[in-house]
Amino acid sequence: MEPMIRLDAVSKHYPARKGSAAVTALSETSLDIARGEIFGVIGRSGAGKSTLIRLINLLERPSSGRVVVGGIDLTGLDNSKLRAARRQIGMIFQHFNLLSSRTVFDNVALPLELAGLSRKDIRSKVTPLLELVGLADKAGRYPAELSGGQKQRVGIARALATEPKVLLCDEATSALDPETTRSILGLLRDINEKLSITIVVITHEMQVIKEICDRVAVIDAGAVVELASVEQVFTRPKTEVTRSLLAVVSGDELPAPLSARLTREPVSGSAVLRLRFTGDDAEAPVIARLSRSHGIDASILHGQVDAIRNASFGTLVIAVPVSGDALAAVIRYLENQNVVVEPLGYLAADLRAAS
Amino acid sequence: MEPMIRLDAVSKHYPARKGSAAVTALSETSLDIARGEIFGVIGRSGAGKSTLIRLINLLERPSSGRVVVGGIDLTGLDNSKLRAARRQIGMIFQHFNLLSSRTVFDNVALPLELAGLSRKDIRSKVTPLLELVGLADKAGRYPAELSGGQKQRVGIARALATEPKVLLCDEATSALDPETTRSILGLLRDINEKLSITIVVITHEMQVIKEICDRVAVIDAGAVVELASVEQVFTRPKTEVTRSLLAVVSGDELPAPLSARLTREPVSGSAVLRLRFTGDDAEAPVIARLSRSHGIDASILHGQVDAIRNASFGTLVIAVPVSGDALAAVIRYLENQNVVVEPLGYLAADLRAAS
Amino acid sequence: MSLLSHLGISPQISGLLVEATLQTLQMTAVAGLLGTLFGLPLGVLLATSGRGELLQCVSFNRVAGLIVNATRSTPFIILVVAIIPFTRLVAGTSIGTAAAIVPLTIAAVPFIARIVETAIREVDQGLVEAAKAMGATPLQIIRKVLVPEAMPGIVAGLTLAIVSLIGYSAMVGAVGGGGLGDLGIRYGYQRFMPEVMALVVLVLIVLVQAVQTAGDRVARRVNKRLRDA
Amino acid sequence: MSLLSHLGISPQISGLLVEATLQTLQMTAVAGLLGTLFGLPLGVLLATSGRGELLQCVSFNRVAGLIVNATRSTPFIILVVAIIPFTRLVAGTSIGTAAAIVPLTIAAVPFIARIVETAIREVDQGLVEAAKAMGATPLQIIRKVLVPEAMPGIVAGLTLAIVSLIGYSAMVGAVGGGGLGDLGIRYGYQRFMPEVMALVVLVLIVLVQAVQTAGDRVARRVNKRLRDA
Amino acid sequence: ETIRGGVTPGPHAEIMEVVAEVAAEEQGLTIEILEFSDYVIPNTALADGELEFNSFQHEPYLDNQKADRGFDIVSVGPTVVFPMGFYSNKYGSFDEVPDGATIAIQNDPTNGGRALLLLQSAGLLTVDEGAGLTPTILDIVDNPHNFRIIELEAAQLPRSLDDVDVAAVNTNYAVDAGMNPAEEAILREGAESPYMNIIAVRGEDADAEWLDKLVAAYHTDRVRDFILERFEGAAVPGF
Ligand SMILES: Nc1ncnc2c1ncn2[C@@H]1O[C@H](COP(=O)(O)OP(=O)(O)OP(=O)(O)O)[C@@H](O)[C@H]1O
Ligand SMILES: Nc1ncnc2c1ncn2[C@@H]1O[C@H](COP(=O)(O)OP(=O)(O)OP(=O)(O)O)[C@@H](O)[C@H]1O
Ligand SMILES: [Mg+2]
Ligand SMILES: [Mg+2]
Repeated sequence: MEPMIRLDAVSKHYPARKGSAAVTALSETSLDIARGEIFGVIGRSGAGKSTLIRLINLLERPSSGRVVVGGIDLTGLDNSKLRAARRQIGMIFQHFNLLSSRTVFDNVALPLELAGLSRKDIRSKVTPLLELVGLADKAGRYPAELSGGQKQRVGIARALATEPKVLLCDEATSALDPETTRSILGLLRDINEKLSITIVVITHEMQVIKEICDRVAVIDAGAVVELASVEQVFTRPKTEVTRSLLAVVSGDELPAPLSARLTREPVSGSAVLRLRFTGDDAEAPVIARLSRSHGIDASILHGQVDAIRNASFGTLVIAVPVSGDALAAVIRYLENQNVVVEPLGYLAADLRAAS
Repeated sequence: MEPMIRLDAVSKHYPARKGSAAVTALSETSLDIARGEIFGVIGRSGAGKSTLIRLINLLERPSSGRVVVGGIDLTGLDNSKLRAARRQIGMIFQHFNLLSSRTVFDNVALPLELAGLSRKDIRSKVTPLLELVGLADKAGRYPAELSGGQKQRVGIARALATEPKVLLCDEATSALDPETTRSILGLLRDINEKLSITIVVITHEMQVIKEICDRVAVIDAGAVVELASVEQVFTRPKTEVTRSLLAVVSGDELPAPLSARLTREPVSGSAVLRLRFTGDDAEAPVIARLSRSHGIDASILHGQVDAIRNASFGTLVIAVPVSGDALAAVIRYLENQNVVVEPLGYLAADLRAAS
Repeated sequence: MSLLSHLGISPQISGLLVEATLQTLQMTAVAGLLGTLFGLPLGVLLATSGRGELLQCVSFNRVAGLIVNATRSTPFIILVVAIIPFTRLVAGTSIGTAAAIVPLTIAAVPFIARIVETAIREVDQGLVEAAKAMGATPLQIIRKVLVPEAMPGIVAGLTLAIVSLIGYSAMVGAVGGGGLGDLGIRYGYQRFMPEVMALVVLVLIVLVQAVQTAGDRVARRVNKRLRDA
Repeated sequence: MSLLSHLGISPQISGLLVEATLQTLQMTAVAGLLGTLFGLPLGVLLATSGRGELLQCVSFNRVAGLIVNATRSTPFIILVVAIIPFTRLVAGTSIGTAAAIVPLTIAAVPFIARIVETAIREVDQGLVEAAKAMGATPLQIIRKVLVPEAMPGIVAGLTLAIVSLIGYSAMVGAVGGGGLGDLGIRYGYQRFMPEVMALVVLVLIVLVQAVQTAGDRVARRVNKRLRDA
Repeated sequence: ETIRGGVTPGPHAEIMEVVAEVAAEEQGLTIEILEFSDYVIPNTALADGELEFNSFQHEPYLDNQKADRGFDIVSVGPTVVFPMGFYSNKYGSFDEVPDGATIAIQNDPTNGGRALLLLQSAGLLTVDEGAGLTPTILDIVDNPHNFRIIELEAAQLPRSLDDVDVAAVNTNYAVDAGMNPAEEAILREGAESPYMNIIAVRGEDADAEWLDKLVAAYHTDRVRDFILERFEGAAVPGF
């Protein structure tokens, strides 16, 4: 099937300026996003994510390359055709871009007005949308009177108002609390499923990617360094950047109090191991079996076990009260169970009194 | 010891307006924040967090109540004294508020210029700060040429430039990727420890609270509904709001694929239990002991085990291939181990082939 | 009127004063209105036709800019004379208050256009981008985004323009336009009657003060950007 | 000059033209500069002394507003006469180009003040808040935040003011100020020498065009808000 | 019957107000007075049919305008003469005025040329004969005393006396400004001035019925008395 969005060797350069070198915000990037897909984009701050998403609706003209949306080469369109194409593409801006002169209601109504709907039709669309994003009571307020998250929700409602075929979200939930984020993500998933809208999601919150994306691209310094299904990227990240971005969500990062207690040198106490599960194996009763087969009490010090779509993945940091050959045997046993094992250090016995 | 920040029955009301009811952004709130503390504020979007933090440096005048910072009642100060007091309070704004007419360097230099430092002193302070936030190469750029996260980092550097005694952070990392967030948090913790700066942190990212805060207040609809140490709030949330905000980080929320597989009715297969550990017990080898004592293979389906300061806490969702009386015995055993057990449902055996 | 006579102002003079006030009001109102009617769109076009702008049309921008500058640089009396045939066409006559409105309007248009241009240029480009992303036509962007968002600036500018018009209208004495400024010049300046001059200036100040106050109020009303609006 | 004589312009006239151009340049430059020097701070004060503003001082705001309005509403020629003693004090005489600069400046100050006021009011309040949070004094906020951020608007406004001054300077013929406008009126218009009029208007257009182009360029230069600056 | 007449502010306007009263009472003729702060528009407006007559200029000026612009306008009767004088706050007579002194004259062609011719008649400078009755400072061919001649607006001249050595002032302005022409002028026009102001109409209206009524109303004792009383010799009736 033809992709909904295709970037074809797209580059974007910003010229040098007195005291500042030139910037290549995006270099020779090619990308296909399928119809009905929810596509995530992650990357460090300044990597080129916003540039990428702004190229899709041609808010940023590429320095070179083609942008094809819905089979139409946008880069080759005249203004009026480009406008028609853009009407099918909704966008939620990183900085909201709400009209200060319009109330919440009228901001959401704007794209509908532009599309020429009647006052009555507009009302019948805007009111439920405001309910949906929890701003029904703010309909008559101006943006200056809203909290950050409320502004963001206005931007979301506005982008959804025209029921676009493609939705571009530039950190659409960064100003929202986790609860509101969940409800907005539910909303996005809903419209994605019901109307098979294609959604591109830039976010810094890996939870968001995990929760709604099908595939994810990792951008670094203006280039796509990794692109695969979310399961794959989350469970088998290929690059250092990705691993670093996912650290929190994958449990790769040890909590400070724990890492402070670890010693490099073997001490009488426990050995600390990091176990990494992916796919179906994640749900195998590894700890239980280890404990029974080796007769040891493995404690879980830290960890995350999670599911993405239909794949599970996780990391557990466990302490096993063995050392030397016994430890080697434990590691061997675990590796045979399809678990990636990484020894992290040792934990002194006196501190482990509770176990 | 006298608190660094004290809010004393502070309220903030916004008047009604045609079509919009009056808003009580904060009602009769009292709060003490100790010297050198990192204090978190969480709450739903629109709860009143920004209002609260803006009251601390009197950017928002309270409708009633007193604001005392460093022993000085700000509400009673004349303008010149208030300015002197504010010079000790740094602020990172939710919407950055960078001067468009100044380069990155000059934006960070602004508070130093205001304090009357020489060009040379300014340079010697700004340059390392820019390095620290990773913007050394953007020193000569204007805000309009920066990405969202870069702007935010300029705001952070600017707030730190004068080495204030109190630092107010209104979603200071919401536009940053997890990696950059970590490094910024490290920076904040550093200055907190070295200079014993008092920091107030508003954030939607519970990871941030977990990582650096000592205490956290939960605000809902303009009132503080919960206030305790982070350990306490994270491990024993008292209100529905808090639980909901913490759902992701506490592992309370089941991943959609998992919850889809659960059935209410007992089926032949496994029972699914949620185990909640808190404090030192979190590290007890509960799963291992359960497996050995009852001879069952408990698999971990989902879960988070984490540490805050010196307390561990966590949630594990496990599947135990037992039912009826055996299940009841398992639950009894776990509860005896100081674990809170919540049966969630059942998982059909065919789907558990992998175990 | 009786107040004036108490001040030693003859009934003739006070009659003239009333008439002149009405003339000034008429000229300013009509020229202000017409000037806005033409100046607003012209200003919008000036702001949006430049290189890289919404309605990019550099040649139009050049020509329009030149015409605006030419009109602005021509001394008023020369303008008045130059457009007499046009004035007659429009007003049926080239003299009197009604006729004076024509050159006043023509002087007001480029002034207002420049002011509107400045205000429009101040609008946050992010908002224009948002509208573009929605597929808005340039006309829609102008009507729904640029003009409403520039409104506080436009209102302040129009206030400036109307006050300037009140000042300008003093020059229409050349074509018998009348009005307060002309009255002040004719009696106060040329006939050396300082009390008339003072009176005229007083009325003018009251007028300008009223316009300014009203303008400030409207500008504040249309400004929704302040947290404590 | 030889070009002019080719056009049938007598050497006397071309001499006058050169002199008038210099006079206009001198008057506009000096009055523009002095007008900015006084108008800029006055405009800043007008914008910041209102209720709830930075330097809140409502009575100053009222009085300053009144004086500005009074000056703006007084017909120029009446202003000229009214301030003759002051002009004489400053310029040593009340007639001639140097003297004409005084009323021109006095007319320019309130105009520029209003323009600056408008531009300052457009500055994002969030930036003022940020500066306040840093403990900036009102003066620092003005110098470091308000004025630099309002710069594009101020520059555009000053351009408008200078062009207006060129127009205004045509009126100083009354006090022998000379300049292009006056030359055009007296020779071109009153003595019916259309070629002088055309020439004067041409020079004026070139002048205004130059001012406008320079102003536009500076305004674009100081505007750092555009993504594609 | 209503006719429209153009005048300039000042004496012409004041006199015409009286004429209008007389015309209404005695001739049944209604005169609508329009004041122009300009010396060109009243003629163009007349030529274009927007006025029936005007009364603001002297004969030499009209002739000059007709030559320049080809108006079909004719003079139909004399009105008043405003003798012009030179005044000084510093010198009692022209003999005392030093070489290189600054002399201010009117900046309008009606009066400026006249002031130059008055200076010429006193033997103080010479203007080009070809310039006729409306010479400008460009027409000065000989200026033995090196006077610096500057041009100001007529009404400004009395106000400039502190800044210049000598100024030409129309007598009406001199009177209004509180000066005494008979005693203070250091140089005055004679009574037999060629600068007689006139009523002017379009050529086609030279025989109009209202014209007789207008002229008759102007040339009444009542108007004459008003002029003499109001202007105290600064305006001399020419009828
Ligand atoms: N100027 C104002 N006029 C009216 N209501 C206002 C004004 N400023 C804030 N509010 C309201 O006060 C409430 C609290 O706002 P505040 O900005 O403190 O929320 P917040 O907790 O920071 O939310 P967020 O997480 O979305 O930033 C909101 O409902 C908001 O709409
Ligand atoms: N107008 C511009 N001129 C110069 N450089 C620019 C301009 N716009 C963007 N850049 C640079 O391009 C790079 C990519 O910017 P972009 O906004 O795409 O980053 P991003 O990945 O969205 O970052 P963030 O997560 O911080 O929003 C950045 O280094 C930025 O500084
Ligand atoms: Mg971005
Ligand atoms: Mg907030």
